[in-house]
Amino acid sequence: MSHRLVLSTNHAVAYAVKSCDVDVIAAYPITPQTTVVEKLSEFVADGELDAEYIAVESEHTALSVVIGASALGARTFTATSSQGLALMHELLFIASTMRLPVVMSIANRSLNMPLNIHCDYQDMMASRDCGWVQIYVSSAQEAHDTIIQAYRLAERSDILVPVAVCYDGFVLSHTYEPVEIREKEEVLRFLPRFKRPNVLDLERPITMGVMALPDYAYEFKFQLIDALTKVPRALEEVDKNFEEEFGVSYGLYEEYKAQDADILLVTLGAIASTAKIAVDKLREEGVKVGLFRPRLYRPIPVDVWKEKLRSAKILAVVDRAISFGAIGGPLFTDIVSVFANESDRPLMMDFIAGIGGRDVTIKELMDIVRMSGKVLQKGRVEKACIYYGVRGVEYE
Amino acid sequence: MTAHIEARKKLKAYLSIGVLLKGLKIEGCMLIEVRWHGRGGQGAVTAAEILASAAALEGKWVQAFPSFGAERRGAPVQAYTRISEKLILDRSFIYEPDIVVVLDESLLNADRSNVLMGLKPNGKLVVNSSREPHVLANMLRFNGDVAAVDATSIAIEVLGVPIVNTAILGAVARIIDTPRKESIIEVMKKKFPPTVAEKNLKAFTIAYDRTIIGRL
Amino acid sequence: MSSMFKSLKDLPRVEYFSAGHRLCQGCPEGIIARLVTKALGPNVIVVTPTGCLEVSTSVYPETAWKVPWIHVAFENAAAVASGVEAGIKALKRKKLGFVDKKVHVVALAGDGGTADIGLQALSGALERMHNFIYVCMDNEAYMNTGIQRSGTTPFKAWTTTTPIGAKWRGKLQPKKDMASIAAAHRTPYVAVASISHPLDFVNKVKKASEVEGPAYVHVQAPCPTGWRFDPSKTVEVARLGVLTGMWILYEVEMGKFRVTVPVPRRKPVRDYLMVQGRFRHLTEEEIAEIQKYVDAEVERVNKLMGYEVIGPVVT
Amino acid sequence: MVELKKWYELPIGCTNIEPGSSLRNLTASWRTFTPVVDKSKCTKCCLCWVFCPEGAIELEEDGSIKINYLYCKGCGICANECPPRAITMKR
Repeated sequence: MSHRLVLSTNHAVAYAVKSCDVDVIAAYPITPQTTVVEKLSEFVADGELDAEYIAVESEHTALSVVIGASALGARTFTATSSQGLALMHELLFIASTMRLPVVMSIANRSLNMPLNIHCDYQDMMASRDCGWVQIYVSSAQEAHDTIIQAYRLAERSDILVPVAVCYDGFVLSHTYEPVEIREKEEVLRFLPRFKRPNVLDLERPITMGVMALPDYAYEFKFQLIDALTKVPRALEEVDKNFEEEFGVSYGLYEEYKAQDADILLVTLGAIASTAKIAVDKLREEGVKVGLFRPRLYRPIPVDVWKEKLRSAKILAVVDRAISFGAIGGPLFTDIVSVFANESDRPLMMDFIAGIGGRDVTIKELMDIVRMSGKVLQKGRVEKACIYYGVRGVEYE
Repeated sequence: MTAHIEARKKLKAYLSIGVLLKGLKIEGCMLIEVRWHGRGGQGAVTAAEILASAAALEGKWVQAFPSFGAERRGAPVQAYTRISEKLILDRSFIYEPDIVVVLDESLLNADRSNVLMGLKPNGKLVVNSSREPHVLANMLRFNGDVAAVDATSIAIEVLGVPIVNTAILGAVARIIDTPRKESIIEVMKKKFPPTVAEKNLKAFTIAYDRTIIGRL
Repeated sequence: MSSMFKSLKDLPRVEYFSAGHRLCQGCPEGIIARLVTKALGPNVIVVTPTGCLEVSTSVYPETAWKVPWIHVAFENAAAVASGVEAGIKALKRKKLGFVDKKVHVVALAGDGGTADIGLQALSGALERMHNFIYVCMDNEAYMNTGIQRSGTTPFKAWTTTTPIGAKWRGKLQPKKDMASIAAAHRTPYVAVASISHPLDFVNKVKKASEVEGPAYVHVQAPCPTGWRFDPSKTVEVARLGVLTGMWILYEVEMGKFRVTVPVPRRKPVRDYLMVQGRFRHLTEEEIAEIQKYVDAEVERVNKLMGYEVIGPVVT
Repeated sequence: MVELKKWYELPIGCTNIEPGSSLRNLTASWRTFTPVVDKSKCTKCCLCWVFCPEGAIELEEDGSIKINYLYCKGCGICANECPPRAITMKR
């Protein structure tokens, strides 16, 4: 029987990891992720979870330990934030190209400097090319369920790609809300164990992590490129199976009043939740606005984004990360790339907001929509990227 | 189709309209927003979470979250609770609370403007203080209901330490309709180990009884 | 211990580390990899960080390894080994794999990956008491990238980043004492070994595999390419290291220090230094200075042992 | 020219599933000097077998040695270390 608890997203993640019966957890404390692994260490200490909990001496080692255990065929978990993720950087690429189905939760936090413990997506966005499946969630329940989906997806024999489940530091990580806990028995029915090919095995002693020269390196990397192209469909299948088992599904994206929208807010994670209220309020005023929240961010489900975003007249992207020196934030530049060869495409604007944990309010989101509306009236984007809310910056 | 899938489908239907429990009516758009002011170590975050959990027991949608800087023990901290009949989508901070709870009276002097900031004119104020509500209201020039209780004395008396969160919850329970006192008690019983729960429940009950409500 | 090798002939004939690898002519790492795997047998998982051994044995489409082997990165061999060890434990307990099998996890790393960039990961793994063996093959510089100084490069040795110039004369600082660092972690078993004493070496590896918890074996790996000597002299140079007292063979078992190969009559350090091109620049004064360091170290070790286990220099 | 494998023909995850496949790489081509054994002098001490970095010296049942010239790189450690000098390096 399932039961419902009021949990922080961090704890909701820990409960999911417990239900997934992971074998090895290695982690290093970093705000705002820490309470995930505190909770997991409690579960292990109390005998509620039969796993090896390795309290390592750095995030670099956390992911290294997890890679070693995963190479053996163990089900593994780690969690981090910010500088910790940056410290893991080289290993992110190694885990994906070694095709290890590691699952990691990331309570997104700004990167130094200035030192800041609060939310933005700079940490994961700086690693967005690392070949991991990257899913951004917008509630504790979704985080809980997505961890379970992540293992099912990562461990599929046609995928074998690590998965990062990302959620806003503090804004989600430390927010308590009702979560329906998926029990281990049900989860394991959804998530059976199977023997993975190419693991460290005494009977079949393989060499892992080879060196490849120019004659083979590209082909090895292409294997990952190919696996990633299969992810969107695979995640849809996983999501469908999840719905059959648990009655809830999330899809590759979420849309809200988007069908007939002229102005489409496009944003990830927690902001997308608040944005629904902004959409409702503006709809009451007669503004034809909607919301599109990508859930699967990497690999980009290109066809889906194209189809869903094309019908709007202007896209108001809200980016919670900066791409220094680029023409806009990461989400914006990704969307631009999706429409690179399309003549029929909406106007696009980027609003960089919520940096360093700056609150993004309903009022501000409404303001962003109104600014986009004015640009739409002009029919021409003069300034694609607005660093929204920076004191001393003039927008118009 | 197995029974559990059937049950899940039903649940999904409820979830889709934002109602958590079967049979619950949607009564308009009730939303209570509470802001807690305390000092690091007094348990403001836990109090915010207990209140939310208690409301969840009554089938409400809830949110409880802290506002962390890099605060340490003793530094002023804030926490927030939202209680609603509908799924709570707003993930921004609370700027216009219905209820403000002050866990440490000294914050009124040190941080008065912060404490009262945005509090709705018909809102309610709960203060850990040995002063009369009308004295506090006068001092703060606040026109709404004020609930006062000397939670520090109660905490020291019952728990032996000035951790006032469970005591102040007694005062909150007096001034708020949702959640009910019984729900708060149930959550506290589950949350703490038995001996700890017993003491905290005692502090809660004493505070509930001693709370005085008044206004200007 | 009864399971020790009495003679080198007791070592298995089977090779777990195949010929056809691309290590330099006369490379001691080939000897070390063969001996370590022979000492431990087939139930072993080898972790190797980035370095000479890794790039010379795993270039696709060929591998020299006949036992399960993994390379992840440069600085994390001990961390990956920790994960492998933890994974084995968990899978065994849950009956998902390795049931009823004693599996040895061994990290085979160079000095850069151990004493410099990998020190943090190693320290963590030793402190957490993972049940694994860490073998550091100390060739005293970054040989894979072309002979750059490392923390274990000895005093006054030439490398490409400690050149002989008007102001510098090789490395300005003494060698980092990795074995003592490992021992300071209260590691149950720490040993210093040499390929010139193969029976002593394989028995140290064997002992390392039998302790509960981590074991650290530091083995000298004279590099013909980087130390500038003829490839046929690899073992000879190693032996001179032992015979001059530059490389004292000992073990620290549960904190108890013991020299395993006594040297009753010591050769002067000059005999060790002068066969290597990396020390060719040394003046008589500098050799005397190094001799003084070694004498002091010998005195320290003899004090620890309580008797003269390493004798005086006899020319 | 050997035909190189296509991406889908490679083992998944940067692995090599052919243990000991380095045996395909005949390192004899690295050799300048060749070790030659004088069996009459060999005392079957097996040190050359122990010290060969290539594993190119095989130990026979009776303890005598056989050099596998397909892999010997000609480093000369065996000749240098052989106590009775039973191995000599020849051009």
